[in-house]
Amino acid sequence: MTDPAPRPADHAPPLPQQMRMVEAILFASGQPVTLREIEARLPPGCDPLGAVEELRRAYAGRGVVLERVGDGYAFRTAPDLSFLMQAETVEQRRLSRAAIETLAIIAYHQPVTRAEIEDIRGVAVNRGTLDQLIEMGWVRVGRRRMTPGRPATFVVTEVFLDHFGLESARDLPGLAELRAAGLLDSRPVAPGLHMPLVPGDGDDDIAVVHDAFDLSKDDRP
Amino acid sequence: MTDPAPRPADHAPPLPQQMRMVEAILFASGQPVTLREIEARLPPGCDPLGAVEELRRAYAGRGVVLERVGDGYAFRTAPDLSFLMQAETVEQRRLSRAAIETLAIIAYHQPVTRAEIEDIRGVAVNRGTLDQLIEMGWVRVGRRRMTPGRPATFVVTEVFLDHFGLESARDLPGLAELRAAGLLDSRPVAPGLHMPLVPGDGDDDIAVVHDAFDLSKDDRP
Amino acid sequence: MARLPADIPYLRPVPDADTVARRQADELLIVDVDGYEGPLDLLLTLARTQKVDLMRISVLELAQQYLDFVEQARTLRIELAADYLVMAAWLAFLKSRLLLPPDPETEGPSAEDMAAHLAFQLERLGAMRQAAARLMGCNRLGIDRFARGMPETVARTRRMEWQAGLIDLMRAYARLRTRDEFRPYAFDRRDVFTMEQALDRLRGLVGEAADWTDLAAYLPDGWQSQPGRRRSATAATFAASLELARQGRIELRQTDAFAPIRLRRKPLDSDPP
Repeated sequence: MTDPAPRPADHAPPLPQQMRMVEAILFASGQPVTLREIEARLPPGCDPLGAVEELRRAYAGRGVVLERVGDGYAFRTAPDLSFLMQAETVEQRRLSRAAIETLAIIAYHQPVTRAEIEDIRGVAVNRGTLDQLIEMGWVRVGRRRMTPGRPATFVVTEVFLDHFGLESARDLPGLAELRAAGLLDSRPVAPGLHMPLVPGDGDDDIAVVHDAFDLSKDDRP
Repeated sequence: MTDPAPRPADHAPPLPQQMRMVEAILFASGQPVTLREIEARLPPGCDPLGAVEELRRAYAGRGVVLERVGDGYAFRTAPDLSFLMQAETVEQRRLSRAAIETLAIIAYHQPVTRAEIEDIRGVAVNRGTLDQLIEMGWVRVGRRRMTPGRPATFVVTEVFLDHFGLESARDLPGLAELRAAGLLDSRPVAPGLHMPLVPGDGDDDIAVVHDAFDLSKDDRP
Repeated sequence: MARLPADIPYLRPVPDADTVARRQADELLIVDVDGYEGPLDLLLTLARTQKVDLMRISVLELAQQYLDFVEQARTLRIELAADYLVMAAWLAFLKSRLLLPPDPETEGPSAEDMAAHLAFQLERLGAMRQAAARLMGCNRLGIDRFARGMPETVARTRRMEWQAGLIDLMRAYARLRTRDEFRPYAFDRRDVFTMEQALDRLRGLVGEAADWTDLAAYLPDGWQSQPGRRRSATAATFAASLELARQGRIELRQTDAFAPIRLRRKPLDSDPP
């Protein structure tokens, strides 16, 4: 630009319009834009620095701020709102059969040792199953049993009671009530019809092992 | 946890702060964000619709405006400033005349079956034309029509609305006049009235011939 | 590629000059015919030359225009796609119906209805063309309006929420505590030989039994040594032999209580007495 420079005010759009232009340019640009670039894109006679500074003031304290980045300018999320740039997706999963059975035993028999849980379930309790329940906050380690080996016991937590809408673990319905509620719809097989059984517990063992593997994997976020 | 839920207003941030948050969320996204998504990211008890609408008013007439797109919202530069945006202008994929007409018919007549599109255009719809529109994300398959053969219908998407700057399909230009003139009526055509449409369903040979016609001329803007 | 000017939609007359020019002109003509997107498009172009509202178009005149077009193409040895010819036939039919006094015997829509519908179709196609143009004239993203150039990525974290209800818990416990009370009914089919199996087997074998044979000889392999399997196979084979005897295919004989049961096929007429 040679002198005598054209008098800007004569031809240039008014400042609010210049601010609109700068706003749009900075918004749409894929990288910070320098004053020189802004000037090249604005109509002749504009005042890029004045428009940028005015715009910067207008955005002060808002959700988006106009920042100086290197020798350019760019819009950025206000630093205090960066937590909004995280989205949490909640994934709902059903508990494995091993986990829910273990949980049920702890709830009904607490405090209960691992050996006792295994005795009731009839299969080994995988460490991962208990870990999962503890990590979920539904089960915690209670006092050690005063027996040889001083084994740890497990109890359910307040979080558990909260989730299941119970005041205390004593509120869990007993077997008789379960039967009355139709949850134990057992029709004992008439003795005469009883056929020799193929022992089926082996399957259960395998199932438990699989569950445990799944859980140990899936727990990682 | 049943009654009484905590009163949202007690804990939610004040409206200007909610507006800042919505502003940050929408500014950060290249695509429209739905109210539901906004709500999921705001602290509990906020009023996303109120904040969005307030924000929209605040941005009216600025260089960047808050647009409503279907169920979502997005910031876009004001259309009158497009002349500043040569640097950002995206090379648009050239659409054939057949594709543009098919798109318009889907937009104005949706949900519309392929047979209906062919009836309006008087030529077979090339499979590639629909595929292209679907691939661009402007058209998707809607519900099947509950008529013999249960034909698929086609509808336009939110990406379409966003691209053409429409709040909803009701805002298509000239829609009201077309409807008033009865030109959008889907009138079941009596067999004898119908003028001949040679190519049948999926008649690829003929479709290819038509496509060749399209290409010979429509690639020019 | 030039479409024909809207007000002269006919094929261009071929200059009777040298052959090269003629060939070039011919090629141009072919291109021009191809320039129409089907017969309806051609009709719409022809209709526009009438310079009246499409709903008040003279369909009779339009039909004639179209037929002239097709005739001209034919004299220029231009091959028209089949659908152009089908349309020509239909329009010729429509034209004749429009010209003749209505025949009260004729079923179906009247010629006027057909003409009105054609006019409607042309108007609708024209309207959609216009709508398409207006649509493309909207403020388009990436041309007139622009999205944020530096979108910020939203960090997604996944949180697992475990679902389990009180019912699940109680069911699980009930299942464990009553496991010894009942077992699912399981029927072991491995060691059971059914009567159907025995019948199938016996039918195939008795044809050979012209002489009295011990039933025990018909037990299948693998079912003879183990007592349980032998019992099942014997019972099934015996029941099957009763069925075949009832059908008159075999005869049974037992000389004494607990004596072996023997069978033979029913003697045929051809057998020696």
